[in-house]
Amino acid sequence: MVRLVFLGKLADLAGAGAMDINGTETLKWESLLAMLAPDLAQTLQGDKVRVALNGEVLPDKTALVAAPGSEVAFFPPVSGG
Amino acid sequence: MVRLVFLGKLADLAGAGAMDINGTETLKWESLLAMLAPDLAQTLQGDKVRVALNGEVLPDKTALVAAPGSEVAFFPPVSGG
Amino acid sequence: MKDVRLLDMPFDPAAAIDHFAADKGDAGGVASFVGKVRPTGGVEALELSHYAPLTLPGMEALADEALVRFDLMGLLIVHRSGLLYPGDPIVLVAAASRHRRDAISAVDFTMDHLKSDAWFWKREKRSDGWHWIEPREADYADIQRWQ
Amino acid sequence: MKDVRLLDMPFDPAAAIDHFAADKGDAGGVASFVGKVRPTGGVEALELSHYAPLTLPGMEALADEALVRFDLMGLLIVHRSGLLYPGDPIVLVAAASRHRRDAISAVDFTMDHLKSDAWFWKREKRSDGWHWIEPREADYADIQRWQ
Repeated sequence: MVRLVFLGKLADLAGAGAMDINGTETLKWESLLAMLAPDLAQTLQGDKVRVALNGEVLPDKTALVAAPGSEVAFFPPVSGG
Repeated sequence: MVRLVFLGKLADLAGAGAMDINGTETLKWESLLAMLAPDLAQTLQGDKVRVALNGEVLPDKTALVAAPGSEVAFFPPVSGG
Repeated sequence: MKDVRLLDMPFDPAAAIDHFAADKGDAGGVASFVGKVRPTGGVEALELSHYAPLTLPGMEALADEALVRFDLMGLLIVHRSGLLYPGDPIVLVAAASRHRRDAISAVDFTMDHLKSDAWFWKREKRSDGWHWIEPREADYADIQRWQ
Repeated sequence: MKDVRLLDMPFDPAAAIDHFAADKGDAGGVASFVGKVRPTGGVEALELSHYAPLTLPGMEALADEALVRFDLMGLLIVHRSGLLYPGDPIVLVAAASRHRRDAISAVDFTMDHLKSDAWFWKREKRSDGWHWIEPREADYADIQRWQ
């Protein structure tokens, strides 16, 4: 299982703040996107959306490799405190 | 009567925070200094000592004209709040 | 020295500043800033979401950076998450130092970075529903003062 | 809007900030600075003398200047005179504004001017007696930032 977390307005688009992808596979960026609704997948590919794996922001989100048990978070630009 | 007020370390030198000069004369700068102890008079003439007449700081203290009933204040540089 | 809190409940800024200052007796001064939800502009509520693995560590790192940049005897950051209403305090930053310039500058620096750089996502409820808040240009300009 | 006080008795800065902020509901933020008598350096007591015809009017004029320079919803200056002991608050400046930059800058500006420009004469009591305090060069440098 890989847990996906959506922050800010991405949560509205995803329809939930988090979702689980069941299975024992390691997910790469393209295979992960293929499992999501097309409009959500398209937004996540946008320049402004950043990705963290297990709490570490990825310099290049397309290099994502999410092993089972990991958490992948997607976020739009922060609006600050 | 003219009241003299000494602020900061000038009060130590004058021996009091205030003193009254009795009489009905109008005091000018030189005549006022002549009434004070020589070391105090000398200090008051220094560049760093400013003078206020009735709460107004004088641009040129040597132009002082203190009518009876007025208050003349002498102060060293402020040390701030 | 460093006290960083992310709270999901209302807090009392005056009590927090008082408590912070109480054991900073050696400091000559304490500067602080309290930011609140403005009751104007038709905002009925504000929701601040955070992402636990990033938000608090990010605030801790910001506090460490301020402690390196300025000569401080203590730094307090308190930040709300969750649902807030007009008049509620959102953020408090307080800094104690020997000389006032360090305390005031540290508060200024920390606020600028919290407002543009912290891991929060904000939405406002108005009469026509909820709206996500995008970063403000002015916030980016503020942060560049420190670079 | 403007609240300027010269007190010859101890005061509670947290209560004063709280009271100041209470009716500034429209402000997005309140910045403040509290300066205290440092308990270090061997100072046993501090005496601040003022000259009534100049000191309070000078503080009022400074507050007016800050209100012109910055977009504020309120400015509070509280300053002690008389005899103070280590840990006692000497000065409190608080500013309320819609945007934090104005509040923080107004506190900075007002403190710089109070510290070098205000009509106070200060002496410290140390183990060997009382010493008058001369203006500090750093204070002059601080005030020139605003010119």
